[in-house]
Amino acid sequence: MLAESLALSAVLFTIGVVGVLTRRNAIILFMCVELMLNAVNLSFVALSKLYGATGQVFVIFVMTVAAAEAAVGLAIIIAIFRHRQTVHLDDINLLKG
Amino acid sequence: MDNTFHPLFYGFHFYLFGLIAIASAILFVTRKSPVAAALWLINVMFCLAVLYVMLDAQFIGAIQVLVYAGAIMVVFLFVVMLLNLGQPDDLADIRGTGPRLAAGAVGLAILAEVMVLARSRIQGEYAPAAAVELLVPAADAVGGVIAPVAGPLFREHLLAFELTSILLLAAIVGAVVIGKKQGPADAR
Amino acid sequence: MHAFFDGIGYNGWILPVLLVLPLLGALVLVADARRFGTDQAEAAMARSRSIALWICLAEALLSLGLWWSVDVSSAAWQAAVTLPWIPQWGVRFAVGLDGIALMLVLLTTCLMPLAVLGSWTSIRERTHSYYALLLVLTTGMLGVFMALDLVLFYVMWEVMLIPMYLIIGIWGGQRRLYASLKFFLYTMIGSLLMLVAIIWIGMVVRRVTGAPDFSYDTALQLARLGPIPGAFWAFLAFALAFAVKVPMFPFHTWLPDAHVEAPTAGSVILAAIMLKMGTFGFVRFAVPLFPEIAMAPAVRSVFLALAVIGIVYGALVALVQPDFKKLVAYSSVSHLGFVMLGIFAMTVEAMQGALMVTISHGISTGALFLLIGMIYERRHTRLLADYGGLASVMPLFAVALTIVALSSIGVPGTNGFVGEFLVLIGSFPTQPWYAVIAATSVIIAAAYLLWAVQRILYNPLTKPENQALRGRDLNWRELGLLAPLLLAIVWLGVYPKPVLQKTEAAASRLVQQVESARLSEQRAQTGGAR
Amino acid sequence: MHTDLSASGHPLGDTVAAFAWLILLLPLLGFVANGLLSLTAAAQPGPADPSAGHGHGDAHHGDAHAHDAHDTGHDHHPARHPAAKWVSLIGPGVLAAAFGLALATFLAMRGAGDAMHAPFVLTLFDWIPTGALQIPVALQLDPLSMVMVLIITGIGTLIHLFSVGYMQDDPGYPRYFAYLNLFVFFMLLLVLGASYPLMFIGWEGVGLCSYLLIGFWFTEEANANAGKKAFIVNRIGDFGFLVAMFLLFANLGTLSYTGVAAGAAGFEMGGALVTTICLFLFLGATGKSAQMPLYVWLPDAMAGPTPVSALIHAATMVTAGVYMIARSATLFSMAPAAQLTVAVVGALTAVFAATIGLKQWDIKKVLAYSTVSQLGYMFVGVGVGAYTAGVFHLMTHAFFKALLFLGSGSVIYAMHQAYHATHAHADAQDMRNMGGLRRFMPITSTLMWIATLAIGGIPPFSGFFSKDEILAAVFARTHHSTLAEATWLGLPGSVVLYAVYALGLAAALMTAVYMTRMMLYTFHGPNRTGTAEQGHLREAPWIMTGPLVVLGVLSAVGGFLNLPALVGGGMSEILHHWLEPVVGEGTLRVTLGEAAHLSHATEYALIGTAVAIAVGGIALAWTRLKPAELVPAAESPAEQGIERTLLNKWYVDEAYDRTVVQPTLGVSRTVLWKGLDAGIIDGLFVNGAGFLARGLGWLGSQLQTGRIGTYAWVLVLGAVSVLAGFSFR
Repeated sequence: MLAESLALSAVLFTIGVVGVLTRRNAIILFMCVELMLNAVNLSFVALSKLYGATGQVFVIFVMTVAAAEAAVGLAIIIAIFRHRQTVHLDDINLLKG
Repeated sequence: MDNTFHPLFYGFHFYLFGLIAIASAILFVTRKSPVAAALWLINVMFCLAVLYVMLDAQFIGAIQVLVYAGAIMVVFLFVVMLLNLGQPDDLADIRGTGPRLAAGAVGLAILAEVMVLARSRIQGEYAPAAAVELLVPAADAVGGVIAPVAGPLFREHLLAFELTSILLLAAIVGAVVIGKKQGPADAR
Repeated sequence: MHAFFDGIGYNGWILPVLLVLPLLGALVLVADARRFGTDQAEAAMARSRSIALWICLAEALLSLGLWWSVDVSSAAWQAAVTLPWIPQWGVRFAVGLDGIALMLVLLTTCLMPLAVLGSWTSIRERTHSYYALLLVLTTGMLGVFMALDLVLFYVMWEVMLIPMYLIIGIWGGQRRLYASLKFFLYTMIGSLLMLVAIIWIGMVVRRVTGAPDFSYDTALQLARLGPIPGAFWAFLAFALAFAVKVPMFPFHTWLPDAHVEAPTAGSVILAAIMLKMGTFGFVRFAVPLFPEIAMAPAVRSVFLALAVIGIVYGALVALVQPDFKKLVAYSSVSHLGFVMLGIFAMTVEAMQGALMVTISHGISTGALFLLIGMIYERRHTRLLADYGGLASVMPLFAVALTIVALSSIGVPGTNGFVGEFLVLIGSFPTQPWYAVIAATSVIIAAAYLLWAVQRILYNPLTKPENQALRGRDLNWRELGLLAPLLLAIVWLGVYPKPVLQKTEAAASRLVQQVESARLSEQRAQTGGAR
Repeated sequence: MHTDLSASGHPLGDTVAAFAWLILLLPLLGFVANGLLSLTAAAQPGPADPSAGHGHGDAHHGDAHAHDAHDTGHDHHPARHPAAKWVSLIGPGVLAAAFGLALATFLAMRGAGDAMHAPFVLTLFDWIPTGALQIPVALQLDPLSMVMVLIITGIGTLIHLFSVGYMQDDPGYPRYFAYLNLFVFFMLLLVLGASYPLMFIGWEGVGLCSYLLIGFWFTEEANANAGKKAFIVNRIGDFGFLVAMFLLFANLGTLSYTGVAAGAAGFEMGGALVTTICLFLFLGATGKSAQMPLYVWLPDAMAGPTPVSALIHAATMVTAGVYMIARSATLFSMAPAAQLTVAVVGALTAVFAATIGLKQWDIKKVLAYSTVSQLGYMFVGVGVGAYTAGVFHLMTHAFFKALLFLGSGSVIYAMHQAYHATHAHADAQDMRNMGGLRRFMPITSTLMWIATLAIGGIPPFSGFFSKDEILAAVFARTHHSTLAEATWLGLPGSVVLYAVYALGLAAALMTAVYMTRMMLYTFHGPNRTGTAEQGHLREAPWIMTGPLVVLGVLSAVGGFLNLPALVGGGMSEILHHWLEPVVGEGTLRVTLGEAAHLSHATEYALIGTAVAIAVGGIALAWTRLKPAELVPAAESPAEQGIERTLLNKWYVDEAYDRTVVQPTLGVSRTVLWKGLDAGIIDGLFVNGAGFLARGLGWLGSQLQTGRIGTYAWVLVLGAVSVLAGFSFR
């Protein structure tokens, strides 16, 4: 099942990428990133059958980081929304110096 | 557990949930409403949890449901509700045809590359003999399903574990600070 | 004398003390600024400058002992001190002297009090920071001359760069930001390449001996093994870093700007000491570490040609400068060209001449900048056209300027002549054409300096601002600070033997080393051709 | 002073000659003393903080600053310098003492007799000892340097005394004597030094003093320019001297006279190397001794005080080139082509300068061009290997030219005093303003006539003998000498020498003419100074006329020091025998090992020609020039045609300015500085690099849209390409 898992992981990851590229809503963008993280997690888990449980440990770390990222990212989105009344990326170019 | 193992049954469910995951993912990226998108994503995660379990990572499967589907996605939904973004936007959320086609092409390219890489690296290094071993469950009876994960996590990776906890703490503090409503004096 | 210095273990502690003392002085200045505040500018100025002066005087007095305690004929490093620093990387805090470094260290320590005195009344703002930077700069410069470890050398090289950047950038003139940035970037590009080369040497040493080692002696032994692939690029990196600092044509354009914008002491230190780091770098590192490459006909002729172009070009451009400081800056390009000619001519006489020019340029150009600073303080202009007839109202100034200008022209009997003469006569046997072309600059040098002197001191005294200088001749402080320089000008011109003796052994050792490497390389090549 | 009597084996070592360094030290001490007097009295250190407030010193200084200029005729004389008395004592005093010591040394040397075939070298201390180069500070006493020392200190003393009268009212009086003493020190070092580098110290040192003294009244821009010009033109010559020293050191490994003389024999006779060395040495000599093409500084140098012109620009410094060639006799005699060059350049200069001298109105300018011309004569002498004749003419010239200059100084002084008394502003040096001064200044007039007859070549005055000896030597060399056998620019040497002889005669004719013209216009005919001023014209004080008298005697009888064998009998050729140890070898080599020989008939014919030409020149001038027709300078019409060209010195200065000075300045300014330095290196490369970095930064900043969408695209595309790189490997 390893090959199938990895293939599935790749497909999900690609869908996530396409989502990131096509969507403009910041929140959905975040969710696409989460999807990509999940795809990677899947390949970790699949490969952990081959290499031992370290892959699963990594999945835990990835989840933690994802949680942190979601918390901070959503906070930022809320802050921006308060300021600009929008979460559309095309309207947000704060990063431009 | 050899006797309870039915390859056909196993394979069927593996493919089933895999296909559901893909379908849900596609639906997720194409929904205009953030709420619908979030719900489809949760569906993907449940499917993945099933697959984790089928790959003998029961613990991961459990926290996938608890942490990802249960906690993180709820936060997303919560924010969507909070900002009152439930309905599809007047402004088309999805980009025009050009970017969409381009994104599709890029996606296909990535897919192809990942496939090529996976094929050349992983299958190249492991002979079919090793693939048979794949089907042997990793968890042994004594340690249960958690011990193989907990062992390395709290031994070799203890420092990293503690660091992630600090990272979480920092993220919480950061989220609070950023999300705090600014007083009129602080407002730019 | 020897017994006394041995008795107090002088050689064992003097170099680290010389390095640390100015840093302590800088800390004292910082503490003083905290303790008393700097709100009252006059009081702060008085306090800070006297602290700096005492530190510099102590430094100079302490260092004078080196004149007797250092045995210049010995092939071993003198007053050497080695302390572990970063043992894993083979980096040591290693300092020591030979005859050449000795003279440069003494030049530095003896000029610093004069630099402080030269800033006495001209620096009025943020004096604590200014003098603290000056002291840090001292450490950096001394460190460069003393370092026997490549990494330490690099660190000191950078330590010296930053205070000077700040001194120009904060206390400079109108276009100080442009000038300081130009100075910084120019030097930085060179020195980063040098860092790469230093690391490369360390890696090669590790490949040969198994352990990384950045000590100078090891690198020198490496050089004896013959050329290594890649050494050409390392030489080029070193040479570029030093050529910028010298500065050799065409890397010289930072110098006029830096000189014009720097405050007096900055110009003095820049001209008198910092430029010498470049030539010292060639003598200590670029040439002896890569003798076959530096002396390869193609490389050598490029450097000789650049040196000679610099000599003539600097002189010609100096001829038409309307700004006195710029004129002196271009004359420095010309003088330093002599040093480079002397180094690459690679005879004992020329090498000795190069060192002599190094020292005497430090003295006479330092004095010139001090003199410019003195009239600038009175008239607030450096344009030659604004002066005229000053000899009738400021006779003491006139005497000093005339003597210093003559020394810079290289009139026999002053220090300037001895060096230039040695360089030319020493390089003539091996490089006759370069020497002859370089010798034409004696004509141009006379022209630009005498013309400048004429426009300042002579001609009718018509401008009311200049007439108002009556009764404002040099004061006792200024006379006191010029006196040692003027004495040195005459002393080195009439009796340079003590200095020449100090550097003779080191110079001839260097020439021998390089020549033997060059000859063996030549033999190898002709043998290979057969 | 640390004296290492390394030559103690020499018989002079036990005599007063061991203290020869005192001859040098005395003027140096004089310089120090006078310099300190000058500074202590004139200078007051300024306020402690120079940038604060203005000075307060105006009260002390009074009007002392108001234009020191002597010749411009200002209405008030500044007060005499407070230290003037001391200066009057020290300045000439040290020179007189040095002269006394020199005389004693001279006597000791005469006593040493044949031992003087080897020079007495007195090593004082090491100067530049490094590597193969060992230059000690050593003095060389031999007949040649002794002659020079006697001339320098002797005539120097006389001129110092004259200066006391001439300069003591000048506010810069101590400074003047400081410079003058320093000059004498360097001049003595030049002739006493035992090696070329030491000669070079003196060489440059005298140039420096000349610079300082020409620009003595520095508030006039013209004076300061003249000083600067002198120094720079001299430096061109010094360049040649330096290169010659490099060549000597590179080939012989030594620079001492004894070493070079020993090594010179090893050179190939007439070879390229020795010729090159000699030509470079001669380039040095043309600078210092004002020969073509570097003579232009000397006429301008007349901007200095007149005693300076007498001492430096007539009697001593400008003859250094002649001394140098005589000193290098062994070298030059190996290089006939170089010798012919020297002779030709000397002859051309003699004629060229004489033509200009014909038409000058400034009395000092006439003398200046006369000096250039006479120096040309000396070079003809040393050029053809008649070193004794050259040095002899150097000596007699020192006598009569010093006399002429001091006499002109006396005249100028009188004129100046007269104009000063009547507050007039006319040129005190223009001969058109003089005339008939014989009546007011009989002593000066008589003495200057003696000098004129001497320079004109009328027997038995000194100039006749020396000039005749040079011309006779040129004539003698046309046969049976290395010079005659050599070729010069494709011409046979004998042809060249005949041409040189002819030029020499032409110059002699013109010399007689312009000198007579000068005397006529100055001392004869009606007075044109002005009726009011006539009452104030009078002879200068004795401190000035006294030295004139001494010089007059020397000019009259100086020729007896080297009478030709033809007339001298037992007293003949004293100088020739005296200089024999130094230059004898060189002369013999030129004359192919035999003493130069002319038949008595030829010699009489030569003498007759020379005298006829001199008398003819004087007669020509006396009859054709009409001093009575002259009008004062202010009323004179401008010259036309050739006269104007001569007055403007053939426009050589202008030509140099256009072809050398302005192009150098222009190229330096527009091409090198503004073009290469500020334009290409700084503009294109340095600032260009800055601009490039800024441009790249701007391009980069354009990528930074601030839109996450764009970044995501860039990121993904980057990932795609990296992965592509991995997968297609």
